[in-house]
Amino acid sequence: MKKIEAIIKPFKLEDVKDALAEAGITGMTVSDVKGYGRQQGHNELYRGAEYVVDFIPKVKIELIVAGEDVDSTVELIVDAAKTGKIGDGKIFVSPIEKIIRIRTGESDEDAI
Amino acid sequence: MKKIEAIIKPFKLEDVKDALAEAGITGMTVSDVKGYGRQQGHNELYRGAEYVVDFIPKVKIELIVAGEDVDSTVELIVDAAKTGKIGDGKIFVSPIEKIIRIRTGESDEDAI
Amino acid sequence: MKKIEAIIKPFKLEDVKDALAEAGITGMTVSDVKGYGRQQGHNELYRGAEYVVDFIPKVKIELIVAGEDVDSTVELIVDAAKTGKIGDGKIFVSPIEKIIRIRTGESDEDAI
Amino acid sequence: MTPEVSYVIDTFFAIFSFVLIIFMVPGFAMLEAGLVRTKNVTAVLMMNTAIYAIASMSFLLVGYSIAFGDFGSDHMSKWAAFLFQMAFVGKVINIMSGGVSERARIFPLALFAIIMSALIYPTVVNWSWGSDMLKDTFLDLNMYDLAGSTVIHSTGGWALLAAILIIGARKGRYTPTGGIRVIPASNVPLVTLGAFLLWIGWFGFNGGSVGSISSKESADAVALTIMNTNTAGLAGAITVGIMMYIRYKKLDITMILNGALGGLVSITAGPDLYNIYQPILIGAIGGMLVVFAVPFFDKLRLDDPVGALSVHLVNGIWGTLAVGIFASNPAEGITLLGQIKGIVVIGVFAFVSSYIVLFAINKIIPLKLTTDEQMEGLDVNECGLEAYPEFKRAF
Amino acid sequence: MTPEVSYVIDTFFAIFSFVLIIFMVPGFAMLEAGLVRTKNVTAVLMMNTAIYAIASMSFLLVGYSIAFGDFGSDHMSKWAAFLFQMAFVGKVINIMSGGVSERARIFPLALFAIIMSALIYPTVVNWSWGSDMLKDTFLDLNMYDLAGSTVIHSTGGWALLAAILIIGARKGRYTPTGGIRVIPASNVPLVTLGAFLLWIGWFGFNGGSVGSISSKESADAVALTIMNTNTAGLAGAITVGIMMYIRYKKLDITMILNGALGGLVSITAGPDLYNIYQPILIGAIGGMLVVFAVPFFDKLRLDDPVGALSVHLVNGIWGTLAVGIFASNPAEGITLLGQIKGIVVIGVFAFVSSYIVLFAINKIIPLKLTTDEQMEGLDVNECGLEAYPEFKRAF
Amino acid sequence: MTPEVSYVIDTFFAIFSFVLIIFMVPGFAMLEAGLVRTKNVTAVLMMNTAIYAIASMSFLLVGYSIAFGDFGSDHMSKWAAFLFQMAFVGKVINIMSGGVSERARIFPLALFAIIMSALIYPTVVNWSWGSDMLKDTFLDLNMYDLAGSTVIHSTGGWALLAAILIIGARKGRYTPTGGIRVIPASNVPLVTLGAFLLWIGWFGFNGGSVGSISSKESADAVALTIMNTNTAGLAGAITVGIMMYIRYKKLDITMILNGALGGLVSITAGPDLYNIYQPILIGAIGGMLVVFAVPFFDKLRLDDPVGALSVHLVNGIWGTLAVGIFASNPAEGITLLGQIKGIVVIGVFAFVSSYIVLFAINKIIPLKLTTDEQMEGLDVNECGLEAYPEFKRAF
Ligand SMILES: Nc1ncnc2c1ncn2[C@@H]1O[C@H](COP(=O)(O)OP(=O)(O)O)[C@@H](O)[C@H]1O
Ligand SMILES: Nc1ncnc2c1ncn2[C@@H]1O[C@H](COP(=O)(O)OP(=O)(O)O)[C@@H](O)[C@H]1O
Ligand SMILES: Nc1ncnc2c1ncn2[C@@H]1O[C@H](COP(=O)(O)OP(=O)(O)O)[C@@H](O)[C@H]1O
Repeated sequence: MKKIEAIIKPFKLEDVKDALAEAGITGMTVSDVKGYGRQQGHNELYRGAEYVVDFIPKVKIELIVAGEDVDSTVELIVDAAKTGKIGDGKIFVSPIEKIIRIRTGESDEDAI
Repeated sequence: MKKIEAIIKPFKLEDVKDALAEAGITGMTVSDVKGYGRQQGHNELYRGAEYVVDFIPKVKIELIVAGEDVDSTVELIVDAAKTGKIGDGKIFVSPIEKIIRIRTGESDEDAI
Repeated sequence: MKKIEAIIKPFKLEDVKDALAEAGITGMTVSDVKGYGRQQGHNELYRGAEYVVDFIPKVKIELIVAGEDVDSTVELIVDAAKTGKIGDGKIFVSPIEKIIRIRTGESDEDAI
Repeated sequence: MTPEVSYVIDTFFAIFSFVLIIFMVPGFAMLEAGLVRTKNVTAVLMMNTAIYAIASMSFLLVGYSIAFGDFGSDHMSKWAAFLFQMAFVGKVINIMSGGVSERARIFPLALFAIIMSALIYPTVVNWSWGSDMLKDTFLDLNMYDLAGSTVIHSTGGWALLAAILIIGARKGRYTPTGGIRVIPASNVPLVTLGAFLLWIGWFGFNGGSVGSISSKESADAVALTIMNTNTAGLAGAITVGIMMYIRYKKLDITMILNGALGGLVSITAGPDLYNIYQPILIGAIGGMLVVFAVPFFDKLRLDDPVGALSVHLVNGIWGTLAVGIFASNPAEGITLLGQIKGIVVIGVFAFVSSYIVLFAINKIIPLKLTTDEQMEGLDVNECGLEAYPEFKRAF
Repeated sequence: MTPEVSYVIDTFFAIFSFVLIIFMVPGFAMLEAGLVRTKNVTAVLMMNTAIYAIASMSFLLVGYSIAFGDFGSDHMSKWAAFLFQMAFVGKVINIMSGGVSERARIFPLALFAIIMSALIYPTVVNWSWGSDMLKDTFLDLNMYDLAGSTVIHSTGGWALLAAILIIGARKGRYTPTGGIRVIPASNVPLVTLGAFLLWIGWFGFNGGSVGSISSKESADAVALTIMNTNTAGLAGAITVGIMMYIRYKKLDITMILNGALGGLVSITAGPDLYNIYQPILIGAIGGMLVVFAVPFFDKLRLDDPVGALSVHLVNGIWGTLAVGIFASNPAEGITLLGQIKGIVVIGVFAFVSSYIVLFAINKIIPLKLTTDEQMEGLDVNECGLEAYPEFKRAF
Repeated sequence: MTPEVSYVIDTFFAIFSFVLIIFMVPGFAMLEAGLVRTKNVTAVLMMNTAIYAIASMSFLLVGYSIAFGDFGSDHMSKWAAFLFQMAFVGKVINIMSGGVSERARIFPLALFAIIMSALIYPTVVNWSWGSDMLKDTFLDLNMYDLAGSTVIHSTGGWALLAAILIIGARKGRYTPTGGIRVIPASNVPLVTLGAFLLWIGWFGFNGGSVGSISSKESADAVALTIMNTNTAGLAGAITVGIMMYIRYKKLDITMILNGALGGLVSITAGPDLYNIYQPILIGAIGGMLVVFAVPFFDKLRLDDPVGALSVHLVNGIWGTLAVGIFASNPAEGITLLGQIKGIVVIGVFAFVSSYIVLFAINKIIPLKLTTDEQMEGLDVNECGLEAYPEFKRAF
């Protein structure tokens, strides 16, 4: 079992969710984060002083999938989240050793 | 050392925290996330148009524990967080290779 | 490739970011979390009733680096984030198996 | 002054006072929206809007005639006289609805609002200020209550007490082990804005209740009334502030603003009767009463998220008594006994009639939301939309 | 009453009315700031501020003379007469700017505001209330429109229609497959506060439009006007509330408040002409029209984030017609036909002239922000600062 | 007009003006609550509430007698005269407290508020508008200052300057390397709401300062005063808007609103003396001064989160000079020299006396919060409760 973490542009969340749902993946956890990378932040102006806001709002999707689904899922996300412009984000894959569904106590593959 | 991530219902946070504290676990990091799963979101109504809010507010607890404490801790969380109704959430366990306490520089088991 | 997660005091974010940027690390993802640990929360007062707010605002920095950069990066963060007072936070290192840059499809070390 | 000039000026002044009172509509709405949790804010705003709409309309169609007989007035435009009286109605119900926030359904409360504004409140007004159907009975009241410490504030407070007894507390407010869970205000700027809009509205409320400004004497009475009203509010705020600071070294603004409102309620029965220093004492006691009453009602497990019992019921009673204590004037029929009689008769009537009506409504349409609905929040369940959908909630 | 007393009282009353109308400036600002997404809030506030500043200044320098000839007035201070008229101007433009929120650039809209307040609106006023340059032409209007159902609300509504046709919808509002994406209000307390400030302002708007309070008759007319204004608002709110509850069992407060505003617009043409019950019907129809018009304009892909077309254009027309239907009085020149003629003549002029001006401006400085700018939000792009920078946005 | 009619109308008008000024209480509160960081919002609201309560009470008990001798007035109710004067007091202190937001303790500031409202400000009023204890001394002032460009705004500004010198800047505002860290406003809708409530309050402030409306001439003077007041605000806003747009192509609304307020302060000394075009120039210069003064004070390391020095001190001086420049009238004793003398005498007195009092208070109870307390926020440390506890803070 693997955890896929995708940092994407906020307005792409809907597209990614739809793409995943279509592929039968119905579970995911989403949080809002701020990113710092090559994409430049914007300037703000306050009472005559300009300053840079470096951190750019991003959305992080966390998704646990069975080992064999990793590649296809990653591909799906890449396709749905890509705009081709800087700041599109990254996907990280890491190992998960155990999963439990709180409601039923089921574990591992059954709990995804 | 392992990381336990638990996605739970927000109003269960207090219970889970108390259960863990009672068991002597005093460190954890909490964030608010939104979940998408089997639990249905609710309908909202705006100016005569109804629409579905799919994402449901959840709370994520992150907890680093020594390897031997994983099972007991997971059990504690399951017990405290369970309502038996859909949407109770999941627990994921993953490996952690290194821990450092910033204040003291202590590392690994000492730093938990 | 490793993921470094650092839980730090919010007002140290700027310092840590600057230290990392100086060292040539230009990518990171930041989120706001709440921590529970040895540091005591503060009392609040409402309509004549006092109560404790246990959870303390913290910032989480997530940072993927190549394996060989882990130690130096961790050190950088520790230096920049330390105040020496309780509640300075923790750093966790965990393995990452795969990275993809959404914009280009590049993967692993190239995608950091 | 010619009658026409007087007619014009009094009409204008009644309109001015009416407008000030209407600022209390957003005043109450902001105060309560700020005091409840974010998940219940839209519902509170909706209830406030519904009250203004329903109560005013019911008063127009039915209530005014019950209270005063026909539309009519000699010394000002009858429409201005109506507007001024109409502005009061919603307040009575606001007091009640605020105190049952975060767990009561809007629809049955709206039904109660109709009956309150069409029947119960007009009856109280009829006895106290209106055509007086009790005249020549042993219940005939000669309580002095210029702007409604009893007629408005206690009446609303009694209705609230009935409602809390029937509806019960918010889920999770009192723990099974006897503890009290603190549920803090979600938006303090709104609370402050609301409190000051109420305060400003009070100038119209009390000032306008003098009934005329068109002679030297009545102009003085109006100005003195507004001055004393303000002074009592100041004294209430200061007293609570000092008490908080001594006790906790912290200044809880929500309590201090409640203290100001308590002071304002307590002066409302007789602001025109006092000299310019008595309101300091009356308002200070009003503030103190709030500080003691808030935890007292919590001890009784009477869950009142906005402190309306403490502000309106307790101080409504205190304010009416204060007239008997500080401004007793048997020659003009103002006695402590007369004040007490007024408090009791109206209290019994307001409480009993509200209780019966709410009890009946509750049988047909339950007033209280289920635990799950309360957990999810009233906004989504009652209104279908959240108050701050784009703002991340800190669990 | 001596002329001096009358002069003083009418001056005072005009100032009072002016001040109430100015409460509509924060009223519109809060209403619109609450209805748009957090990323566009500062821009909306900026636009509202700009409108008040620019429109009032243009009217002072140019517009007032076009509308009324010279500064002057016999029965009250000419400066008070000016202030009261000036207070109206911004409203016309507010109606327009609100409806193109979240995608229109501030600078070119401000240019339009200058022309609207210096030329277009003053011309409309000249024809309807002012020195009447159309007199003795076949276009001469004898529409009765006390406080501007047509002159203010429809005029603003027609300008908005022109603007929406030229600017188009917000990015993402209508999906390629024909769906409509719901974009909910970001701050419901602000919406509510704004709506009630507008409501209160309306008392000055309509009450002050009677033009004098300094006789028994005019005092009655003013009081009746304010009473009827209020009643129509109540009826609009109640009607929409009932419709929502029957249809969805949910009370969408943004729609209900729009219903109240619809009722207020619909009464504005003749609040002094009706008895105290007719406004209930007129306002109720006004509310209903809002409920049907909102989805109707969406079906036409006319994207109007605040519902201004439904509230102001539709009800401006309905309110003007209502005078012809309920208060036709040929002896005094009030006829349904005269009302229709007024609606059409002013409608054609307001729409065509606005369209031409906006079209020209759009050629020079594009009115619409790019997709990327809309995505990022107007605040950062137009104002350089966010409305709530410390509040975490829930994506 | 009979004296009684005049008495009644002037009483009514003073009450009307008083009420408008009281809208400045929530006005200042919302403006400042919007400008500071979320962690300091409750403290700012608390300070504003405390000021209103304390300053008004002190003025009632002590200050009014110092300023004017006895309670008393011939041409209107003495209580109305008192209310109107009382409404001013809080403003002076508001100006000061706003500028030291986010690092000053409430309790010692409240002590200062007592002395300011009981002694310092009443003395200034005594010299300028009141019973004039300086008469026949070489300090006797004959400055013309209708509504307090100097008496209110500069006085408050000088007190603020003293306070900033003693208290110092917010932690982290100026970096050791000489940089300036921008700390943006946390809630722009509140800033806007507050600014417009202030603007509206100004109509009562300046209009009411004419002192009477009960003759043709005074009615004209009142209306002209309000018109000119408004015009100067418009000009201030427009000027700053144009400057911002030319310089940055961005419209910083907080600066533009400060420009409007600067315009309003600058007209306050003589709105009744100008023709209807002069206020455009005076207000425009007022706005410009704000744009230059804000970075200027930052260069001097005088940390003023709300821009009060720029708005009130700088423009208070400018407005008082403007009377000497544009409306000099030696026959009536209005000269540029007289204006300058007033500015200097009152400036020296206000600054020195404030400095001494604040210095003494600071020795007993430190005015400044520790770095840790500032980091954590004043709300938790001073009031015990957060302003927006359920809203997630974006670090
Ligand atoms: N090394 C990293 N570790 C964690 N997050 C990163 C890292 N590099 C980039 N990110 C995240 O990815 C986002 C996009 O990266 P950026 O360099 O701006 O553009 P691109 O994805 O097009 O290369 C960043 O905003 C940040 O959230
Ligand atoms: N595959 C997954 N990856 C990540 N998070 C998941 C996954 N499946 C579920 N979740 C999280 O768990 C929550 C609960 O899941 P849900 O399917 O609604 O109910 P249940 O836990 O009862 O099966 C979701 O809201 C989501 O946050
Ligand atoms: N076992 C743990 N798992 C996850 N997060 C932890 C753990 N222990 C501490 N933390 C995080 O680190 C923060 C600081 O820890 P704390 O015990 O307060 O002080 P210190 O870091 O000085 O030991 C906590 O607020 C929490 O967010």
